[in-house]
Amino acid sequence: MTGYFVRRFLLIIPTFIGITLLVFAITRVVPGGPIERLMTQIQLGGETGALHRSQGGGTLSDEQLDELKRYYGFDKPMLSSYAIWLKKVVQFDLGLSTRYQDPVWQIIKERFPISIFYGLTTLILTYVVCIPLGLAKGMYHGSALDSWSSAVVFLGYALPSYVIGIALISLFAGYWDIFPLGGFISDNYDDLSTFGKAADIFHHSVLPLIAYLAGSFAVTTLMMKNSLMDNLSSDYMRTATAKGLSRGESVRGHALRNSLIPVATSFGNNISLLLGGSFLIETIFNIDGIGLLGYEAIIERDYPIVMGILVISSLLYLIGNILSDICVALVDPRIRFGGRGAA
Amino acid sequence: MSLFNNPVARKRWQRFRESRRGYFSAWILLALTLCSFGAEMLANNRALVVIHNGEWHFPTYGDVLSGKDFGLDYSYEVNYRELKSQSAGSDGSWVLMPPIPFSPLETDLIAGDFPPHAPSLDSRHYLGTDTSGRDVAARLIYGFRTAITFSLLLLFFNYAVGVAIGCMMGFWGGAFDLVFQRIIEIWSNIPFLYVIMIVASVITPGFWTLLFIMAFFGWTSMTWYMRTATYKEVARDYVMAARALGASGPRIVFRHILPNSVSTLVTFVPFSVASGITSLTALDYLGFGLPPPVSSWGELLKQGTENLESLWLVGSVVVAMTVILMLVAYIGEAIRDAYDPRKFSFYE
Amino acid sequence: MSDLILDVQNLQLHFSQRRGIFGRERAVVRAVDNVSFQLRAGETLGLVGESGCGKSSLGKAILNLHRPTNGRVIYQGKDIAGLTDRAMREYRRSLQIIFQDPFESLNSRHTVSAILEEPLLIHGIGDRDSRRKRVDALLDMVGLPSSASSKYPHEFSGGQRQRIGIARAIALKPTVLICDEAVSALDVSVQAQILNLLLDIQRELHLSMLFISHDLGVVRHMSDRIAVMYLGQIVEIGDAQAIYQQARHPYTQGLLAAIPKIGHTPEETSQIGGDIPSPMAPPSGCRFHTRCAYAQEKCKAEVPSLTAKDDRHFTACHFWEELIHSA
Amino acid sequence: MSLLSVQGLSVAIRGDDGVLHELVSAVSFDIAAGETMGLVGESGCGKSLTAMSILDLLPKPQALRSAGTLSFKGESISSASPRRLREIRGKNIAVIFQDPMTALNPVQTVSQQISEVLAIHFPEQSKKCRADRVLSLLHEVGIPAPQERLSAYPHQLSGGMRQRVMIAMALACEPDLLIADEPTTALDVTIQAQIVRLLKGLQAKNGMAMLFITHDLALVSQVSDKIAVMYAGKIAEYGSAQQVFAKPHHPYTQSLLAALPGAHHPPKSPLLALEGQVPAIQDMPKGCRFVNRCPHAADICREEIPPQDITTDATVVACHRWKEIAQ
Amino acid sequence: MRNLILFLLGITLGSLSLNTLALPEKLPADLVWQTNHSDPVFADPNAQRGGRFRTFVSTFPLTLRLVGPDSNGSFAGYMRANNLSLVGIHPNTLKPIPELATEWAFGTDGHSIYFRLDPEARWSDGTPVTADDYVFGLEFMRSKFILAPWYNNYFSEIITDLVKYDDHTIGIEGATPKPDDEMLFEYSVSPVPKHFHKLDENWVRDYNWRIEPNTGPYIITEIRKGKYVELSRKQDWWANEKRYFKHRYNPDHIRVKLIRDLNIAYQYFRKGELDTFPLLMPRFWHKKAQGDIYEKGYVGKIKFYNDVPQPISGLFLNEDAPPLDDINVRYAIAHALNVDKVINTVLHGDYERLQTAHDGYGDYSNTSIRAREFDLKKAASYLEKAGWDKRGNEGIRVKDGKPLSVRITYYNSGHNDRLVILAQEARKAGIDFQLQLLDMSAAFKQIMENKHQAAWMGWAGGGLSPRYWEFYHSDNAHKSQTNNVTNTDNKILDEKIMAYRTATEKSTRVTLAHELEQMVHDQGSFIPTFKVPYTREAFWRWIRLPASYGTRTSDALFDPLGGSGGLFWIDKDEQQKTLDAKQYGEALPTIMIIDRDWAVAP
Repeated sequence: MTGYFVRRFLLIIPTFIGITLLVFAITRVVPGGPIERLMTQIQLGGETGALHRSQGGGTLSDEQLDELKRYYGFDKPMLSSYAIWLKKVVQFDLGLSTRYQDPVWQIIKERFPISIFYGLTTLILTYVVCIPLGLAKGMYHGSALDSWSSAVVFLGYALPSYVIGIALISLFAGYWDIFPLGGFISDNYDDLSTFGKAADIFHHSVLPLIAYLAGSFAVTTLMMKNSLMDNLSSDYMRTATAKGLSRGESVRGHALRNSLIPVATSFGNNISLLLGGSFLIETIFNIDGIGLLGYEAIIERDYPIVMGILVISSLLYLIGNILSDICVALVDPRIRFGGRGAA
Repeated sequence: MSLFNNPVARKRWQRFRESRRGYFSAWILLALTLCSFGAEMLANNRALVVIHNGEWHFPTYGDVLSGKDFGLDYSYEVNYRELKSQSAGSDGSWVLMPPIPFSPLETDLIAGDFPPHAPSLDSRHYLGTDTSGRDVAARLIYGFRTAITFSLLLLFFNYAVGVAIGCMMGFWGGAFDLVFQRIIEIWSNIPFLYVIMIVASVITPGFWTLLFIMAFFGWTSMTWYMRTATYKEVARDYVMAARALGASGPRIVFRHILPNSVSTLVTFVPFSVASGITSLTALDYLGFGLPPPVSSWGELLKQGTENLESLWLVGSVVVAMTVILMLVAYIGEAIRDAYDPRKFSFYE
Repeated sequence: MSDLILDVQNLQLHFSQRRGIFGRERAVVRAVDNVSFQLRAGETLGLVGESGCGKSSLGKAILNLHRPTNGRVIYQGKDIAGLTDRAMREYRRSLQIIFQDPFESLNSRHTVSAILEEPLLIHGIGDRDSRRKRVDALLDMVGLPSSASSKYPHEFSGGQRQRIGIARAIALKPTVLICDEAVSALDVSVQAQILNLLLDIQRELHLSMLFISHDLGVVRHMSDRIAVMYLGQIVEIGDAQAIYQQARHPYTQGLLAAIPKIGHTPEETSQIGGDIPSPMAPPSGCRFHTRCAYAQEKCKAEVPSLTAKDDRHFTACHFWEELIHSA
Repeated sequence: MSLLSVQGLSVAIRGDDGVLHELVSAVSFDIAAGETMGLVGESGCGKSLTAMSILDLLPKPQALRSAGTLSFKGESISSASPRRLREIRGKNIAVIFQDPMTALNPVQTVSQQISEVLAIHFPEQSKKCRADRVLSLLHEVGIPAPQERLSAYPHQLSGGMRQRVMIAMALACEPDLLIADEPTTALDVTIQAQIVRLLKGLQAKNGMAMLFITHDLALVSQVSDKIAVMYAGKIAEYGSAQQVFAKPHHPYTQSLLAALPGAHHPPKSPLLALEGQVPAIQDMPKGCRFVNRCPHAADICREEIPPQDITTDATVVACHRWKEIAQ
Repeated sequence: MRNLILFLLGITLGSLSLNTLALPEKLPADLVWQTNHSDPVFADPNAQRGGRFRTFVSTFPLTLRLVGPDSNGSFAGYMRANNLSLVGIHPNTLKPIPELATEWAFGTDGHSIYFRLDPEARWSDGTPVTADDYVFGLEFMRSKFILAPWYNNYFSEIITDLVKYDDHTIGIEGATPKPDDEMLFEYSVSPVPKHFHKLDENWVRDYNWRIEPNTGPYIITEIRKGKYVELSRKQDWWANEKRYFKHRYNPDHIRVKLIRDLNIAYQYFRKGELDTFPLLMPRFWHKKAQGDIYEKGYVGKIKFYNDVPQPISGLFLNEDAPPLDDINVRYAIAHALNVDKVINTVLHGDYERLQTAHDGYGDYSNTSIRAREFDLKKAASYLEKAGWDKRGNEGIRVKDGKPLSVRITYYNSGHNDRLVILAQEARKAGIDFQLQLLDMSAAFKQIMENKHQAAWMGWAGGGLSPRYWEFYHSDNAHKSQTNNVTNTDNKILDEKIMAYRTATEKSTRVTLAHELEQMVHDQGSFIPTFKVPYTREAFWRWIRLPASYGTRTSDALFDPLGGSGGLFWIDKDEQQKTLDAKQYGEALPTIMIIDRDWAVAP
């Protein structure tokens, strides 16, 4: 089993290089890098006039442009720049943001707590809600509970989360003033008691969490339900009944764990959502998370950050896949001990 | 064709029809799609029929008729609504407008009010207008046509490439399989929206370019599926039997493996359609989608969220999206049931 | 020896297998290990053994559906390993196979006529009309009405489906028919129908048959000669009569004893204990020694070869002669 | 007094069209304490449904017991409360199934699964006590090195071992009746012999009764005191095993025996095959269900359901013409 | 939303020869020192100090540096305005007023100025501001380490020399003679605290988040990255009692909160978590800014007309891209552009038609020119003249089988509705507008490389007089990376531009500017569209404005900083009153102000 994981980890390397190289290449072909951004900032006007001390459009000499290109690392051919970048990454150096001038890693790290908070809470809530709901739906297939929850879950699935987010904030924060308009904590957070802090975070996170969760319920709930239904009609459930177990006991004791196997398979993939975050939701709720950082980095052509986030997200994704396998192995002894027993 | 006219397929169709919710949803969606393809007759500023001085005109799909053709004093396209109101009293002239007498691109600005105009029966903007004074209902219909066409074409490309490559991987295996496995792994790990955003921020994607970009990154999931399915089919006895008869590789693939594995792809169709629609809408919402003035739901959604006080904007597009996506979800559920009848049974 | 159709020499078929998602360490399954036998014109060779003994793999290796790892298959004097694609197609035309599962082996998306026409199409036999006639003739031969041709396999019962499988196999007028557990999935009453049909066809077409089954009763009924396989190897081969009446190998003896017979109580003496070892790690020496009541030290160390007193009854056991005498 | 008495049992299954079909129709039999009753028939004849309906182990919304009374030790279990039924299950009547791979929970260890039965029915027992009992049960069913197998998962065991675990689980509470539903069908013939011997041995030791379901005529003849031959959901013939096999009265039983290849048929001779097939559930004949395949069918057979006649040798035969056929 | 406030930019001088004369070594004795202590005060003496002013930005600053990469974000205005200049401009009279310099004098050569520095001026850390800080300022601006090539250019090519005569006297030399007011405006160097900076290759990085000592009224006291920046009033600010600074910069604290979405920001404002909100956009003014809080008078609305240079916004036609090389087509497009319809519909009649490229430059603006009006007949006749006399199937004109199609590149998705209407109307003239929305960087790159046909854009306005060379001189045509995006290449125009550039007399320049504006109009490659000659805002009742509300050059009324800003104050009593009233739902008198004092008559 260790050998297998070592191999899996080694396989991450070519995939990782492939992904990063491809995106790196794309960022290189894309016109409009940080230099163009500098120029637009200086020259483009807005709607209204003002008495500025400005001199308007200047042009830069070729040497000056070259200087800027060198500063931003655009002076070398694509592959050698990629090699330099990769070498730095291997040394845990993701470079400097072309906007913030700060190390990319530090910028990303600063956003970790919020992203992880939402990612983790979403993840936990998804499982905490979906597994029991899926169980109930599976056991009482065709009941009113089943059809109504299906409708609700589908509705959440159908509506894009940002639409839900906007609706929520307009109603509950703007119109009724029940929840704050966004942000992660209040400005006076530091003055609050521990309980107050927790309540504050909770207060701020209710709406974004609903927006995050609405879409993710459907998949997991239905997966759980279908998986349970498969297991309910299985032979070993008949065995359990033949032993004298009641229906509830046999579901709890036997079907549940077997039904969790496909859900466990999806767990690893969800790990990468931990830091994913939706920049749309983050924009709406003013959450300073990784999703938003990535989005802004693209718009603002901050390629070191684009690449930095890609590094982290693709690693998480790849590791998530392995984690999935581990999870499955934990719940399914057939896989855990697959290599040993005699057939 | 044997793909559809065989007992297995008939049985599935039977089961599909039995889940009423999905079956009706399918009919409704089909009807909506067909209607949207004839959208010019539902929502248009061109009249369906004009009788002018005894001459009949059917301007819907024809050439532009200028004002001069109807004795008016301008040479640009005649305004049929005005023509209708002018000819109301006179005899010999008659104009029949579509139910929604506005083109999706046409800005109809009502004097004394600024767009977005609220829904009103008098102005015949049944769902109001958007911030440029374009009819929301018309844009919804045309936007739906764009979205559904887009996602169906996307589906076609994704499936075509996915099936071809997946099938080759499964059938040939070996190095080809290994190489493509890596490629797919890389492809599917690339944050797809990310790349679209990078690319789309540079070129304004038209319908086809956007389709191409999306298909470029979208084929992988089908490939994975087809590969597994082909592997499974290759090992089955009937393929073995065909090989024992001396059947060639292509014959096995096209006569045996494809018909048996492709049919299950149908179960993925609704979800692909839904994801096509939602991703196009999201891209449009973000401004990385189709260029204006193309009617799109995403653009309408954007307007709606920016003008929440004009509730008809966000309301109509959200309701439309919900309805369509729910229909698709129900169809998906029904197809799933038809292909993989999960008999609900338990022991007690 | 002009009537020698098929000569299988030291055939080996090994699969490298990965077990489970963690079992990436490759395990070699020695499905067929050094098997040699001959098949003559019109003769039926029965191949018996328990599951996993490699009897089906052997059949598929002969057809080159699995490429043999080692050894040779010589068909009418030609080694099939060296055949061109074209010649391989001709070869496959002469050898046909009937599979165990009549549900699995027919493409459920093709009509019966399409299934029966396919071999003719592949080999470019006849025009549209003659093919259609041939299909009707085949259906008639296997006892199905010609109205069956427009139906799908789904609409038939297991026995009827197996008839379709047989019709397909004989469509090309092969010389050798491999029946891979052809009746194992059928109920007794239907099994009898199919066995009768196979016998009829063999007689009519003068076919050689390799009859693979785990059911000793059926094999006995069908075969002229019988080979008994255990863990990828033939442990005993000889005339059917001889094998049934005087089995020499302890495994064959145990196998025969284990078959329930109406009116008999199970024989206690020849009971084989224990489980079949994994073909991935077959026991050393004689592969049966782990379960053999008469095993000795030599059996663990040395691989017994097939030996015979005469030219007809071979046994792969170090002590078969002693065992017969002591019995 | 009989241990289990089944009177007029019918089981209905909901088809794809939602209509209930009576797959098992008016089946009656008795099992006395310590006795083995064999239920034999071809696949789909309803023998498993019959067995499963005894403990109401039918898949719930699809299958249901539509008629009949069941009494166990004089107590009606067809009208027992669910609670009472759960007490009987596993404790008084235990079941072993055809495929031990799927019948065992793949994610629980052997000891967990066996001790669960004990925990259900003897909640007062200590853990230690249960663990000891599990170990001795494994020993009893002949699992080598039982201590090591306690923590094994089903997939780590061979088919024979899994079935032994199944048996250990069934025997845990020393039931009065064991229902064995095709317990050896998934097993090789040598292993089948081992399991059959084990069951017989255990039965002799514990004095329990057994309902043994199989499609293998020979096997059932070896294990049973009494047998019932089922055809298309009805019992065709029911009597002592010896009598039924020695002198079958029902034409179906007769043709089954005749269709069996084996020593009593010369090799390669045509078998006496029953033509046709079992009628589909939706077009069951009005009268005798065997009528379309019966060589002795007469008009009355098509019109009237045959009565259950008792022959001189105390066999129950459901045939209008058994007397004529006997002559 | 806050406009991007632009500061010094460089220009290359092209063919202009540099004056090689240096500043004299000793301060010339014959200088005529000037100052200004007599213009009217524009702050309100009733202003109260104190309170926290809460406002927002949509992007968090990427740096606190004043120069170098990314120092131009939406927060940069706060940073810049917090540093005084040598000389300010009186927001109403537009005359120079002292800031860091108390007096100034002009050299006889016509391109040098001398400044006497205010000895009271202090950096925020208490260090006096001396001539050395100016010398360093020039060195700093010329340094490669600051990675600001435009500044490098400007401070080497435009500002040619800076001499320290004593601790509080400096002289600055510019490249070319200019009118006095423009010299004061353009030949200005800001001091840079020498004691704070260490210039080396890591400067950009090292100083990214360091709070540089400044000379203005506020200093940053708290930064919560991604949340807010808080500025606090220096209680003993050295300029507190100066004539033009008194009673200004009243809030003790300014909290600039990051709110990325404008609609969400408005929700914050509605809840009273922001004090003011810009309502420039018609949909905010007319549709959003309605309801209880306005009717009950808790929140006031003000529309304040100002008089400032307008951004050059409109449609730039690339003369190098056919069919736009034909002047008739350009004229036709101008006549087919129904700008008025856009103004009267989607813009709610709020915006005004921009008549020339240089509206709002006072005397320099040529007010006699009217932009070409929407006139289909004229458009048709021009098009027929150009040979586009047939109409195709879709009603689009065709010539040689090609439709008359013009691709319009733009980057602001908020302008979709405007362009859609323009395209719709232009179809009537038989012109097909293909709208190409690109993201800002990509659009800019396309335009800079002259790959566009027509560009829908706005250039930042600014300065005291119009600029023509960058936009219309042939030196900049047919080249990438220039502002001549229309690729105007007209010899007569070239000559006139050079004459304008070298003229020093204001009257000459004004005359030339008027002529140039006419020629630009005749060239027809720039179609002016909109201008917004006012600012509009909403504010909670407790925010008080002076009686005049703002100044002639107020581009925002609630700008807490800057030359014309910092006039408002927070009224504590009013705040309590308003909040109480709000709690009990009592109505207060509504506030709806429309001030046209500075409106330029159309």
